[in-house]
Amino acid sequence: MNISGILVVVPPARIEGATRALNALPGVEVHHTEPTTGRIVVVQEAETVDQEVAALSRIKALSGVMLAEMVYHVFDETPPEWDAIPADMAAS
Amino acid sequence: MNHTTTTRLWHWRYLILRRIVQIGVLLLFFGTLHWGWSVFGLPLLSGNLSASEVLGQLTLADPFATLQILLTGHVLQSEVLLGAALVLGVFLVLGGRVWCSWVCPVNPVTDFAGFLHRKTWRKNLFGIPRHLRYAVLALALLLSVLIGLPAFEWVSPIGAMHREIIFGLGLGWTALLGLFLFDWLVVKQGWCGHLCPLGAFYSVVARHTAQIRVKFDQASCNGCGKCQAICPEPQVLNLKRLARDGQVLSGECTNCARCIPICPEKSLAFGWRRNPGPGSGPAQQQLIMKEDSP
Amino acid sequence: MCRTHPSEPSAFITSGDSPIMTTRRSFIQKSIQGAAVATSGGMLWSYLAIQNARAEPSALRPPGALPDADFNALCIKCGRCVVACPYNTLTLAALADRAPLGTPYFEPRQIPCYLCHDIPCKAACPTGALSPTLDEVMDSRMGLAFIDTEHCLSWQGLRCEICYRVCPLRDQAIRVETRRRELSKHAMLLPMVLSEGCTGCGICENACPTEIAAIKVLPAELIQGKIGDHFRMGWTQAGGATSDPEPGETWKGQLDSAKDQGHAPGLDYLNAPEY
Amino acid sequence: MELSRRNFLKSGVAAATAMAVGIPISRIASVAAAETEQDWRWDKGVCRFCGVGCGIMIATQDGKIVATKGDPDAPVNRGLNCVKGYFNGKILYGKDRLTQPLMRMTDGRFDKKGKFAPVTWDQAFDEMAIQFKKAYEEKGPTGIGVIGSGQWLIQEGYAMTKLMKAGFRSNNIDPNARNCMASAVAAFMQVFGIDEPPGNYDDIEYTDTVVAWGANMAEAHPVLWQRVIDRRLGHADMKVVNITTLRNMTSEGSDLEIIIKPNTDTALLNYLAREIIHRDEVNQAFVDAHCVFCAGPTDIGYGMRATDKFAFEAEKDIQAREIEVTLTRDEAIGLGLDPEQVHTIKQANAATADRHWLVGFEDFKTGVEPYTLDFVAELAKGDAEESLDAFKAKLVRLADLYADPKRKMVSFWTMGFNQHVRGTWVNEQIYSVHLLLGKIAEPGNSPFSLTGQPSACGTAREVGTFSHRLPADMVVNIAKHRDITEQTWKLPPKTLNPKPGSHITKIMRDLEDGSMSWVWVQVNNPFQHVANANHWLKAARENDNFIVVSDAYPSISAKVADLILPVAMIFEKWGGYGNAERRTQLWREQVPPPGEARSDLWQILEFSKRITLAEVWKDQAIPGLKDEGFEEGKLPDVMASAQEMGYQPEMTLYEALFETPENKAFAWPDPVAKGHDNHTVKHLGVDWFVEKALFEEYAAFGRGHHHDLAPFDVYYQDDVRGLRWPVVDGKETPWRFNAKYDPYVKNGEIEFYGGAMKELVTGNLTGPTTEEKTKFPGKAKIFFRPYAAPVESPDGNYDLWLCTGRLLEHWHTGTMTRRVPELHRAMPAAVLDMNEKDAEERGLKRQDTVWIESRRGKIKAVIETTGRNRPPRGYSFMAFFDESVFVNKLCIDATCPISKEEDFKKTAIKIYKV
Repeated sequence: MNISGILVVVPPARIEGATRALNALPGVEVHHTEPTTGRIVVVQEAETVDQEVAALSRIKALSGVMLAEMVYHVFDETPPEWDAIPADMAAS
Repeated sequence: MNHTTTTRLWHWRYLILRRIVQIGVLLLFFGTLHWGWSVFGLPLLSGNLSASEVLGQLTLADPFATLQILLTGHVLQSEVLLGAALVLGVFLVLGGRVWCSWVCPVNPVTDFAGFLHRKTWRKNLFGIPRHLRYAVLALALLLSVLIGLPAFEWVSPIGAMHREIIFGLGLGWTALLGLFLFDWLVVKQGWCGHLCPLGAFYSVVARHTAQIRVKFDQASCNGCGKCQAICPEPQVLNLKRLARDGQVLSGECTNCARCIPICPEKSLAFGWRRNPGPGSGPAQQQLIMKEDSP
Repeated sequence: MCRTHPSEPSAFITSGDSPIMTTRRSFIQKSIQGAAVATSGGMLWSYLAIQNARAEPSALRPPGALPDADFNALCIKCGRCVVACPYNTLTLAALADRAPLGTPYFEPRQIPCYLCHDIPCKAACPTGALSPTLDEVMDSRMGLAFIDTEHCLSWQGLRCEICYRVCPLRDQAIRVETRRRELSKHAMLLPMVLSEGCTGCGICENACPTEIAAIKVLPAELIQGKIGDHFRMGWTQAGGATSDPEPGETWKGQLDSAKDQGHAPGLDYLNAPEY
Repeated sequence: MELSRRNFLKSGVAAATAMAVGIPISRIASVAAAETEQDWRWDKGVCRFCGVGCGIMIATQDGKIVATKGDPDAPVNRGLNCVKGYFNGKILYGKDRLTQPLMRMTDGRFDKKGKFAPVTWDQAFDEMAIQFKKAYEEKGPTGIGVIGSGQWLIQEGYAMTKLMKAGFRSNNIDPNARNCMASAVAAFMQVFGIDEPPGNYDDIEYTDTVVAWGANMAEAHPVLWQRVIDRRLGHADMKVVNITTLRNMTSEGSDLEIIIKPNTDTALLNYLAREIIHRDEVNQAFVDAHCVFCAGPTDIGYGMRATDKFAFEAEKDIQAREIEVTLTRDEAIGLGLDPEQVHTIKQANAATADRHWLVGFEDFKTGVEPYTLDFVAELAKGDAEESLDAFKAKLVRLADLYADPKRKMVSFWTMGFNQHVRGTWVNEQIYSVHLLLGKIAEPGNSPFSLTGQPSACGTAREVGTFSHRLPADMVVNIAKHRDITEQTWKLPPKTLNPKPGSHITKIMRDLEDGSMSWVWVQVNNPFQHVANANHWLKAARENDNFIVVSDAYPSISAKVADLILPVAMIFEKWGGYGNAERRTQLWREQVPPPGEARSDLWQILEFSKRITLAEVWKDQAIPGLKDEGFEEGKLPDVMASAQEMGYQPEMTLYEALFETPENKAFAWPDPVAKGHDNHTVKHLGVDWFVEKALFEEYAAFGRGHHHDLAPFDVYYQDDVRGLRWPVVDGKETPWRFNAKYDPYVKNGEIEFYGGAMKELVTGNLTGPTTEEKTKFPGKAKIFFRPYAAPVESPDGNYDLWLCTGRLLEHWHTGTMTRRVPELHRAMPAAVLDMNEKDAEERGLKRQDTVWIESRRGKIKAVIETTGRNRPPRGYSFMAFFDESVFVNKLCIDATCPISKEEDFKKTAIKIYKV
């Protein structure tokens, strides 16, 4: 499991829409927004590195996104044990 | 002089009475606000000297302030106009500047400053004409029209002082201290006798109507000048005119009655106004205007 | 002036005929000097009065107070409104207070206006500075609340909205808008002021739990904006397009004067030699 | 711990990212701020207030709390708080904090009529013991009582339960939670055979529909309400319904607001059940596999005293209804009786109200048949200004939502259901609706009782601090449960008293009639919150009794006490809470208590040192005790068997119950403390970790029995933000009864495995017809319960409804939140919210001060017609936090006869100008 931290920059006026759009992407979580500068900190989960790169391109392709850069990255090896919990709950 | 207490009290009777009236008026306002004084459940006297309400029924208002407001071009409610007229009427009859020496809360302060001046200083830093107050009065009215604010009410140390006393202390005492120092160290009776447009207003409006006046008995007068020395408006005690009119006719006399007990010959006393003969009016007016300038 | 010493009877004034205006020249001189003194004195006086009147535009007046210019002219500073207020909300301004000397005002963070239905302050006003035509206290406009969204707890996502719940005109003066927080599965409940309904009573400012109130009340003109008359929001006002006003006065005036002088706007620039 | 670990990892990634580009976020901010706040110590804790159980972080410096924040990693609140929670740190520092024991004294000696004066702890405990022994010798175990709390820490509630039940052999211990969610408890037990909700808060994110029944969630569960609103904003099909007796803040966020008359919720739920049946939407497979049908007696009274000996003159007419009731027309229709006839019913089953028996589905159908739309709409419409047609349309809409098989349903309820003279019934009815539809025990389908207090579930219910309960859902009147408990506690057989004790209202009544004369109150303010307090205040002050109140601030209860013991507050001691979704959260002692204040636990243990086994484990008279194996009215002397077990008569209860070898094995200091102090241990002068030992001892009851807790230390791990019990093999249980999530489900996908009351006789709606008992393990019960009118309704004299409750700014009786100046300023006084037209009719305007009078007394208060609650005509509401208004003393002390929970929602009052 790859977890990456991505900095996304959008025009400040569009930050709300962008946040919504980002949250709608699978495996993507917005952790912080800075309404004055339009900077958004996003955490993304992906199974493989390829998926991770593809996901980053998807973010870049979102309307209004001026910049999307991977800033931080970890590889989490622990397999998920709690299959009983629905996947979307884990994001709670 | 007899030094028994009674005679001393008798000597100061008018001063004591004036202070009682001055403090009493303030006390009525203060008591109504802070201690809930009332009669039959009706607040005794609420407001202050600018406008007030007696027993929750009768509105009283300062006629000069009312006049200024009217000159700003604003229509006033009839209630306040009636109140102002009532106050004006009373002072027209009693003698306009009775307000100054018997009611105005600034008076004790300037009196005290005058007393200190007499005892310690005696010198004015510069002279200003006594009729400057008429110019100030005219200016107050003119400015009310021009700037759309009741001009004197917005700077009046009198208003500041009684508001301060009634509603609690703020920085208003600084204005009063200024007046006090001015009167004591700069110009004797500088405020009340030279500048105050409210006093000037009462002088002008009541000069022909005041019914209580100081009467003069020329026969007993020995010309010692003590009355003039004590008088805050000494020009009103012009001996020549006193002799002619037999009374103080000038509107500038405040009926403070300081001259009465001090006269060794008892030549001065309160009495009803007797109108002087025809022809004397214009002359007298002219005299007042020319009076006693440096 | 009292130039004499009382112990000198000889100095007793015996004549009122002291000749001041001895010559014509001196008379003119005196008149000009007098006029100068009156003018400068008058200007200083006006300056002080007007300065005082404008010094604290942030002061909140009692319910029904007329617009500033009229209120300042009519208020006789008698303090009867102050006496009439059952909650001790109103104070008469002393020197250096937040309002012009002697006029009534209130600071809602201390004590707000509780909007008495019989408006006793207004009833006590003798001069009409507090409008006698104000019948319904909820129609008064003492000021307008505004929210410092950077320091409002609700705008940070906390559940507060105290201002909303204490508002006597809830949903007319303050409403709550819900928005997703995005950072978690919690919505934000955001208080917003509705200027149309806000009386400016300041109960919200008084109740705000932050260290310094994040909702404050000020006179509306200090904080309220205005959209130009030339534009109508088509989606909010039916038939807005047809109610557009005449072209602005400035524009019209310019046209007229240009015709008069045979001079079209812009000619100065167009005919200027420099490029 | 994978879930939490992953989240933690993600937060770390976010933080690192933010740090790399210079954005301050919560975690980064704390690192950056550490420069200036380097001496601050941050640690996790739990909000002191409601049952939502928000996580908070607490910063301390030099023994003071300097800051708090919502815990960004807490799944409940994700860093958010309500405005009460925002002020958690300030509640400790009120100016009038009690810091030394105070006793009523005259001339240096205790005197009931004396004035409070400071005493030492020894003086306090000595007098307390003298008075205890006096009452105990004279009246036995039933002559003493303890009023506890749903705000007790788990260990405190446990220690007091053990001291009372095992030590004093008295069951007169009851928490204020009795008046909070006892009706929910009774219904959980009767329906599922096990306490607490099957679902959890995450249901909000999975459901399509939230129906709030008598729950002003927007104010009483503020942060949870944010999740409801968020779901509504993000899920187009989401519908929120507010079923209420007045327009409140929850209406603001609702799609449908249904204003009903008090008590007609019982009729409304029967209408829903009838609709489900008539629309053929019963989930037959589910019902057949997992449910049985039940009915019970209807002549159960109203939980009032059967005598009017102590009633005020004005109370007597209502009091008489405890004996005999003439049914209203609507009640007759609801029972399927002829409404034209007069039905006068003796309340024969008042003492056996919880009796029930099996019936058939056809009986159930017959029972709900009279609840037609026409009947229920006419009966239930609460707003006179609403048209009947509009109201009917709303009811149909509600039925549409419930009956739609594709729609997931969450029903939330709080005090509107629980504080109800038929509270248990109405709780059971909502389960009936969910069970008929099979909408239960899976994500998004959940009937969920929202608790009011931070540890109503964790302490009051799980620990079993009620007058009839033992830990882990066991009860005193079942021999097997007593055996298990006696074995766990290493007690001689028959030490435990099999007769349920006095519930909180009964403790008050016992004080009044003199049958109880020693009461200890902890962590609550009963004299302000209970109904009809004029009786109890007088009893406390004028009868010969001794009342001890442990409190942090001078409350009304402290004022009526004889001895006040100053207590350490939440963050001044080690402890734990369990919130409404079964989440246990523990915290460390953050700061020392002020002055001589000490934890409630220390007080319990210190007092137990003053009583010896010989004084308690001897013959005891228990009036009315009748149980197999017991002599009538008597508890046996167990000292002989105790001595065989190694106990000595002169041993103190402290030694016998608390300082056991097992407990002493938990050494203090413990690495889990990470440098935090423990004043309880310090002042006891021991070297064992009291809180950990008691927690583990208590946890042993639940482990393996549906109530498993994780080991003590696990809750203190950095990556744990509370765990939802049962925690089995290191895993939480998010949904109970569902094999996918619940390891206790052994048979099939759904199993209602709770074991209580799963063997019943069979009958019809009027009563049992057989004597033979049928077992139905693993099944839940669908009850038929008829509509019942309130015990007291407005009439010509008392012409207005009064409902009392809570609001967002203040917590319960305000002893803590009113000490926070900001909260006090925000809501300084309780006002009576009423309808503007009702006010006008009485010649009143908003802000007028009025007398509010009920049959039980009168109070003075200000009315408000434009307040946060907008009652319909004839209805009024007031919050009970305000001691200076003291509204609950007007309320009737009628209770649900099954749950014994008081009904604060339906009192008749009149108001008039002062």
